[in-house]
Amino acid sequence: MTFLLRRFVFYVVTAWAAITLNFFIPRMLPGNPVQSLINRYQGQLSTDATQALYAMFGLDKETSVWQQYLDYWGNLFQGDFGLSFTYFPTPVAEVIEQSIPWTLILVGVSTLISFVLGTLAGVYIGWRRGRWTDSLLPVGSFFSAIPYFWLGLIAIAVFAVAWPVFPASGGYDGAFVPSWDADFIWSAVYHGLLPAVTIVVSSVAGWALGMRNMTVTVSSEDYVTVAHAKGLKERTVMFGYAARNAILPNISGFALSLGFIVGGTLVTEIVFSYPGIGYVLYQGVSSKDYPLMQGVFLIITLSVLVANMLADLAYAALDPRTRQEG
Amino acid sequence: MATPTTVDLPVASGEHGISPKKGRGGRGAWSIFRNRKAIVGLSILGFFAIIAALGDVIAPYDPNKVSSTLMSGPSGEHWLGTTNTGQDILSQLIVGTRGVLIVGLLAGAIATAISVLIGVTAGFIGGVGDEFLSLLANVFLVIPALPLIIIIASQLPEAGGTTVALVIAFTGWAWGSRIMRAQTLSLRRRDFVEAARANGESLWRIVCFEILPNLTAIIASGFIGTVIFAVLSQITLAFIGVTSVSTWNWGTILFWAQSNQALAQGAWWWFVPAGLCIAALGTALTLINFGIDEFVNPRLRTTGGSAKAQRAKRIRARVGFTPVYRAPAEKRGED
Amino acid sequence: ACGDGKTGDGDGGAPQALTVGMPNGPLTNNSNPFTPTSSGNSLGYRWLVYEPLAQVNQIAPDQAPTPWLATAWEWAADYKSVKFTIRDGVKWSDGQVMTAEDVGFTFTLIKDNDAFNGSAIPFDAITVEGNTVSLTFTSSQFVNQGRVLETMVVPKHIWSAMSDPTTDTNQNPIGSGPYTLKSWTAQVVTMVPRTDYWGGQPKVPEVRYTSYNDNNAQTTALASGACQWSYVFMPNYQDVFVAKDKDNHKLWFPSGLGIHALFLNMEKSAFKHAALRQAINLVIDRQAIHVQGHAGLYPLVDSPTGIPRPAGEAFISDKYKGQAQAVDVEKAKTILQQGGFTLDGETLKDPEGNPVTFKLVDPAGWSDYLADLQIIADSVKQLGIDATVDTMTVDAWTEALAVGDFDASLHWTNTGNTPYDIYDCIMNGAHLEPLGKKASWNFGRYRNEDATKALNDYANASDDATRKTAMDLLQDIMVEQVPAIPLVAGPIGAEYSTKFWEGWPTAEDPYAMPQPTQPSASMIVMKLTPAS
Amino acid sequence: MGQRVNKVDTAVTSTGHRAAVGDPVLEIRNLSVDYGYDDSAVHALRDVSLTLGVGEVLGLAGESGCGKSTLAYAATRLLPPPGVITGGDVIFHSSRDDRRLDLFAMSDDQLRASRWDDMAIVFQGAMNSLNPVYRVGKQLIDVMTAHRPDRSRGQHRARAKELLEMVGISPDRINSYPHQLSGGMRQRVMIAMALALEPQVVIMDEPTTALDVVMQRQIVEQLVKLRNELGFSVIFITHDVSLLIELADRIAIMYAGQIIEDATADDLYRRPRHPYTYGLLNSFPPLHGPRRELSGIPGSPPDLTALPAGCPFHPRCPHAFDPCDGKRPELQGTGREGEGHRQVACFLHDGYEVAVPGHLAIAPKPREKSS
Amino acid sequence: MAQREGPATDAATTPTEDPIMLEARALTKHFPVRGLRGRGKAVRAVESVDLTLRRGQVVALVGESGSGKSTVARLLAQLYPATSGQVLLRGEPVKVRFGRRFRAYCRQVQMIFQDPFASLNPIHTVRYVLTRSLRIHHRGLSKEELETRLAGLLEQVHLRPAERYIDKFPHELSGGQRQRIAIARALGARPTVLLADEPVSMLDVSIRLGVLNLLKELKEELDLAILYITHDIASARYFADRTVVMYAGEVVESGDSESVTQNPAHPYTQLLVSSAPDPDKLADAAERPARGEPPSLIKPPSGCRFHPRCPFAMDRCKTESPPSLPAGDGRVAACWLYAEGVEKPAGLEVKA
Ligand SMILES: Nc1ncnc2c1ncn2[C@@H]1O[C@H](COP(=O)(O)OP(=O)(O)OP(=O)(O)O)[C@@H](O)[C@H]1O
Ligand SMILES: Nc1ncnc2c1ncn2[C@@H]1O[C@H](COP(=O)(O)OP(=O)(O)OP(=O)(O)O)[C@@H](O)[C@H]1O
Ligand SMILES: [Mg+2]
Ligand SMILES: [Mg+2]
Ligand code: NI
Repeated sequence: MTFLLRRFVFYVVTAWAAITLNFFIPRMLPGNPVQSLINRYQGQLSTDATQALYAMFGLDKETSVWQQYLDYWGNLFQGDFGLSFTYFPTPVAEVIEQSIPWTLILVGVSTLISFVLGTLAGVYIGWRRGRWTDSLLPVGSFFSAIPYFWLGLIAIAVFAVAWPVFPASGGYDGAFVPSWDADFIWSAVYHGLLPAVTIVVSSVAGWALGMRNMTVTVSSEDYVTVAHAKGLKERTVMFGYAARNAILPNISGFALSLGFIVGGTLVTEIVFSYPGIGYVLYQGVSSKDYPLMQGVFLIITLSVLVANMLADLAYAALDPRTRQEG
Repeated sequence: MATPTTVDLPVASGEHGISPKKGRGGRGAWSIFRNRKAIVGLSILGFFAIIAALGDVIAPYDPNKVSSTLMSGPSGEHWLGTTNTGQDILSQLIVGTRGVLIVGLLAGAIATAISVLIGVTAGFIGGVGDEFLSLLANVFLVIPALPLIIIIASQLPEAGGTTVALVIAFTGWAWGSRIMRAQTLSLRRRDFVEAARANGESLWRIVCFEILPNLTAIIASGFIGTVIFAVLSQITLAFIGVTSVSTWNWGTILFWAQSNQALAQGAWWWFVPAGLCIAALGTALTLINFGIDEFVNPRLRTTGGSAKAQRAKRIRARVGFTPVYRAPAEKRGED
Repeated sequence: ACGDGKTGDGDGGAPQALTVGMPNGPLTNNSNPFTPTSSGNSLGYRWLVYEPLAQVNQIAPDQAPTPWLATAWEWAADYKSVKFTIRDGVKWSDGQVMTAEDVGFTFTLIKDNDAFNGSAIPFDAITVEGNTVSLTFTSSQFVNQGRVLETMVVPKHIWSAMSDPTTDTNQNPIGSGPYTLKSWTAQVVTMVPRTDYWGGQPKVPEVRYTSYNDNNAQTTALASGACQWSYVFMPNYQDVFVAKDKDNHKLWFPSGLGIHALFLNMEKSAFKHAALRQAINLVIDRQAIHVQGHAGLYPLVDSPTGIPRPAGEAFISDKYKGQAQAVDVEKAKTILQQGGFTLDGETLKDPEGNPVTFKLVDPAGWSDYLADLQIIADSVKQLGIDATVDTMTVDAWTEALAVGDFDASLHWTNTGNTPYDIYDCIMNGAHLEPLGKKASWNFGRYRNEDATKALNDYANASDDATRKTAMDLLQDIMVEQVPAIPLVAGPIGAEYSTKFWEGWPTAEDPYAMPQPTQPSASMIVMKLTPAS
Repeated sequence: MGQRVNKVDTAVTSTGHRAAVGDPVLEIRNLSVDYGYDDSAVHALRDVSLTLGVGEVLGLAGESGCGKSTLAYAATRLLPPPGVITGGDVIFHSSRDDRRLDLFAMSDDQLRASRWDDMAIVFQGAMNSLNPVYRVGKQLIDVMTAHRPDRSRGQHRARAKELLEMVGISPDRINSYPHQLSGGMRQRVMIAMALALEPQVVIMDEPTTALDVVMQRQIVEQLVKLRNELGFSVIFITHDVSLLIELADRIAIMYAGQIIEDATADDLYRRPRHPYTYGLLNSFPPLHGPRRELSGIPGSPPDLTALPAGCPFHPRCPHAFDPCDGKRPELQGTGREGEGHRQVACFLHDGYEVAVPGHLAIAPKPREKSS
Repeated sequence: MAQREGPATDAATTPTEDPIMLEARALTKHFPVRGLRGRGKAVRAVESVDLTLRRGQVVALVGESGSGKSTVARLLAQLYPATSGQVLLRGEPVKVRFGRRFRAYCRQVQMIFQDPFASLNPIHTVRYVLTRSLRIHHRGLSKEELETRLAGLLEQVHLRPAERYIDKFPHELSGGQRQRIAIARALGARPTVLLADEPVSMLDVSIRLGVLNLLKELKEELDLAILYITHDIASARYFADRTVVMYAGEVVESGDSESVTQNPAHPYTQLLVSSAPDPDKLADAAERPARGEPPSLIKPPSGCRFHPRCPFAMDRCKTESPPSLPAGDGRVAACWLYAEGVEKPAGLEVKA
């Protein structure tokens, strides 16, 4: 189990690094949340409120950095990320709790769909290499080069403004109170469709390309030829032999590039005003809400880490060579 | 195996089993320029490079210049229309090219330098040092780069081009370093490295003259990859407005378009061209990387020009069922 | 959250819900009316629950405030004390009766919690007697009288039970207002009318507050009719909003007594010469700034005194009544010449012989401000001045302004019940700090004893005549010295739709501030009637 | 694919007679193979003809790159792109049920059905021939389920264990993954798999080159034993001629995409006819017997993309003479009595009036030679 | 009898007494096993190996794959540090890893690798490869000198004319030519000892002989001491003066090549010899004595490492590791069968 143990060490270290990094970032950087709140109101909030806000946010106290670091860890273990400034005095944990299901569903589902679709398409194109399907490659690279947010903008312009079949923003219809009833779920799905499609469209090509290359590479392995020689069905050879092996590097690639993917999808939320964690991060960033930024960043990192762990487990399950070693 | 690594790519062509084609003098890196995808990619990149170099000269207007033609669509006067303050969008696009390319290339260069340094060192020294450096790289890989960049960039007092490039480079080197490490590791075990050592070559010479040159393609591909990442990140940052929006780049244009609700006003000319430019540049870079991939991994090479020959002869090449092509009678037996 | 009919047309003649929106992004369930970050505050629904002692109309400060929870009030001549008479027959939404006790408690609450004392009112003694409440202050509150009157009242029986009112999220707000909170979700807050409201039965059967994530989304919602009342900046409102339903889509952006002005740093560059400031003031195309920079939404400030009209009409001295500034390049050039400036070819040189150049800075991303700066840079070219526009991060900019490390920058002033706030922010010597030290206002480091004295006089005078003299003097200084260049007024505006509900405040009937997040919200909602 | 179905009848026909030992089971006729589709294609095989008899072990030897693997792959139509078969036929005669299969005319499905059942192949890189992600048992069983769907899983499993035992691997290894086996074991698993359906022909492409001699010996012995028991025919490819001489009944020597000599093992070893064969035999130092001087073969192997005109061996041939650089010699019988089907492609034996060197000497072939 | 016991024994076998160039004494190499499960364990790749290389003599090192042949060569080339034991160059113990002293050592001892396709960097021309070799070991060569030396090297390895090869990349050369370049590179240092690690096993049969003959010629010309590693015992007979047989990291037999190959003493050597393909062998060769697979080197069998496969194994073999024992003909074998008082089983007679 050396492989899993190594991975475990890796997770622990990454988690520690992310948490510590998270602690230091706001402290190393300049900025003032009170001022940004004032700026947000541009004159409608009296400057006299400044003092009130300092008092309210508790920014008038001083403790040593080390003490803060220890407190930070202590709080973290209690799931306490502090109070958000933007949503003062709501605890950051609550803000995140409110937004994370949206992201998990939108980003999780669409990333998964795009991974699965892309992988299947990649296997197919790679398997039929040298045929017209190869001409999809440049098209694919074009789509994978489009920034998520821009595609989102176009999607909104076309499908929400010019030809309004989809809502332009939000996670569900304002007429509903979130609950598990059919209307609400339908509304949520309906609102999530356009951003999800955007994510899928702009990321599916990347997976397809990677998988195609791996399939091509693996297809010329001896064992694939042997599988043909054995007279197995084409489907068996394609999936059981070629794709089954080609997917391994793709899975570890999937795990490791999750960090990148999540980054890209968060911007989609901003464009679609989707009530997810990406949008919350954006809010935190624009109003210097350190506790919020920290909390969101930490959650994102930890989710990526968890997703990574799942991908690793999948990898270990799929590749017997990692299971037994030494 | 520390972690599932990416494919071990063969280092260079011309090895046992791949018969070197006749008439191709040398196996120089230039042969990549024979790859059609790479050529297309390089042409597009070259086009943007020229625009970036000449930006100020060829832009029809000062991109900041306000005029009284407000929010007008493409016309003879303003080919790509104007903004709500009457600025010329084409000029912004042209002038903005430089910012995009410089930040992209700078970030790419710095990140590649870091990744080569860390990746090659890790791969070469092995042992505890390798474990540590790989761990570092993996940590950086897993930590979501874009949110981190957004946070750092948004909090910096001066988020100009260089700063952004530095931040992107600092967060974006890990992927390249992983690949570099895997490659170095496989190279280090190659006989020619051992042979050079047995011949008395010094360590640094082995690294610089035996290993690094063999990594050129991988380094180039890593560089291109980072440039793509850098360009997209930079544009995203500009778009959400956390970096300086007064230096023109394509992201800035989109930022202004978005904050002035170009969409709602139907001003497609404001946000479509910049997006297309990003996609075109990204495609160009991706295509170049395809070229490099195919150069490094000969299995990926599409049979190239022979695709035409295949079609002409109605041959359907595939694994497992070799096509039988019987030439028309008069051509047979000519050998 | 828009436009799929669920909020739109109802069945038959049943009255429609009123949908209110603000572009403030997702919010958290917090109805604490004192916290600026609460959803109640951000969306403005706190004003349907909590009510002020009196309604102060900031867009018509000369109007007498409308008695609301206080039926009468009486300021001492020195404005150091006030006595409120509290309305009878007001019930909290939980059925309890509102008394003067509650009012006294509220003031004490504000006095005791700095975090609640957003206007920094220097309370002294608070006494409750029968149905009256008396307050004393440590200084004259003439310029703050509106802020005192606008104090909203919270029930003592609820708030005294809170362990820490500053962090309490008050998720079940109990107030005296016409509506109560029915449900709260991150996107929609639903308010329903009370039946025992002292002011009568509200006609709007439901008010829904939606938070849109950004201006784009808000604009789209307004345009589609999904949202019927909002305050959002929209470029080209004619096309994107009004044109979508010409009959019903209306907007009114009246000014309050706060402006956006170009602050000039007199400690640096040639701005120490009044001639230069005057000249620049004369060449700036305010119309362009109003239209191009602020999409016609921020009201034009064309009085040379910098006082927005019509809100400040009453304060403008006779000398400047009816005057409007217009671009006059020739006059500007003359002034410069007289001031010792010379034109060297295309370049303007100051009396010391240095070419006049300066940088206009504002935070990156503040598109309206930056557009203004562009226009200004363009305008001053006519004088031979080379001005460039530069951006910074918000933090750097805030810092730069505070320590005086800038040439010229567009910034807002406070908004008050009198033009005092405007002048105070621009030229009060009390705010003066040397370069390098942080100043809270008077970023331009304008030094004028007379101005400082006039401001003091105005705030502390015990008679109107003294105040008038001081105000006239301040206006003179503003016009002659141009310590900052006023550009546009801060609007207290709103977009609204008359499709289902009528009775909105308009330019013709400016009975209240139209913005949904102002205290007058409950007054407006009470005035709405179904569209005919 | 649709058009091919029409050819069913011509692809599979019944020959109508039972095969006997010595009858051909696999006939390769004038097989030509190119790598590449256009004019710059490499002609890797040119007009190669080879017949494998029932129960025979046919050795195929030659230098690296001469086309041995290409022949094996092409004959089974497993040649990867850009390989293309440009001519010839491969005919399989089933000695069990009188089928005659034209491998190049069969549809994909027919081919799939015939593969492994009639003809199994063990590849050069047998180390990599096992799918790393499946247990060897599964890989043994999946070929059986594909071809013998009527039997139960249990039966397949029992058979798989039996097969492993047959090649000398403990049956409990059935649950091992390939990476848990040593190179020799993997090789034997491949051999077991090749025999799973009791095919009539087994093609083995350098099955032992990557192993050391002890292991090679074990595997070869096992193979001989199994062949004797099961009676299949083998094409054994290697560049180790001395191994072939020990193992094979008949040996074909290839050079530059052609077969240049085809004879029984003994004949070939004792009386090589082609100068290349002679040189090849003289490149191996003998382990026993007198230490003789080794001549080897001068020069280096040819480049298939730039073959010399005429006999491809002539630049290295010590006996090259007039026609060698102009004309390509054909593979034909030597015509000598008692040499049976022996064939050689060399002008020294083609009736030219030259002094044939002693070690290659044979009686000149009569001009009117038939066959 | 082990060579360690002094040159006296050697004197008996090789009367010509060439000076010893390189010697290994009780050379041992354990590779630590990485990872948590293998903590404290090691691959015992080479265990107490003695070896003597004399000037002008070829010593063949044979053994099956994984028996530690390459490891011995690398230890001798000082590419690995030895776990224990000594390497002596001209009688002087040496232990170098880096820097100038390492260079000085490789000037004397050069190595040739198995695979000429892998041991030449595909990006460097022949000129670069050879120039480096010359420059490293002979500083301050003038341009002209360098050119003549380059040409000389190529001549030496029979790549004539030199100009035709000097600017080629490895992929433009055939396998035999590449291996010649590798040899030329080694010769560039003007070594006295050449360690050839399976120098022909990756080459085509027809060109193997050329390279072996070249090495033979060079040995005679330059009086080199050559260690020839191979698993082809026939070529050891052809090329080497002495043959040393290794099994699982240990030397099991050594002696002059002819007698080791014709008349193997150790059961393992017998297995090796009988396994080698031999066209002259009678078709009905007897059932081979030993089977099975080489042992794990992490947990090698106790006693004689060959005992699990040995058809003659005795109880003693399972517990005690046999020392090198004389086996007639001036040969030594590490096998208890050659201990005094042991009755030789049938089939193990060492033919006279
Ligand atoms: N994909 C390809 N493209 C072009 N030429 C090829 C290709 N594959 C093989 N060849 C050429 O075809 C010839 C025959 O190759 P093949 O693999 O059949 O040789 P072989 O006799 O099996 O050699 P080895 O002993 O090394 O296995 C070689 O010269 C080789 O260079
Ligand atoms: N760097 C290393 N780390 C760990 N183990 C090693 C290392 N190098 C060699 N070994 C092990 O040491 C043993 C001897 O290896 P070596 O390469 O010396 O064998 P060999 O006799 O040269 O084999 P071959 O004939 O295959 O080249 C093998 O079991 C090998 O796995
Ligand atoms: Mg082959
Ligand atoms: Mg070795
Ligand atoms: Ni080979």
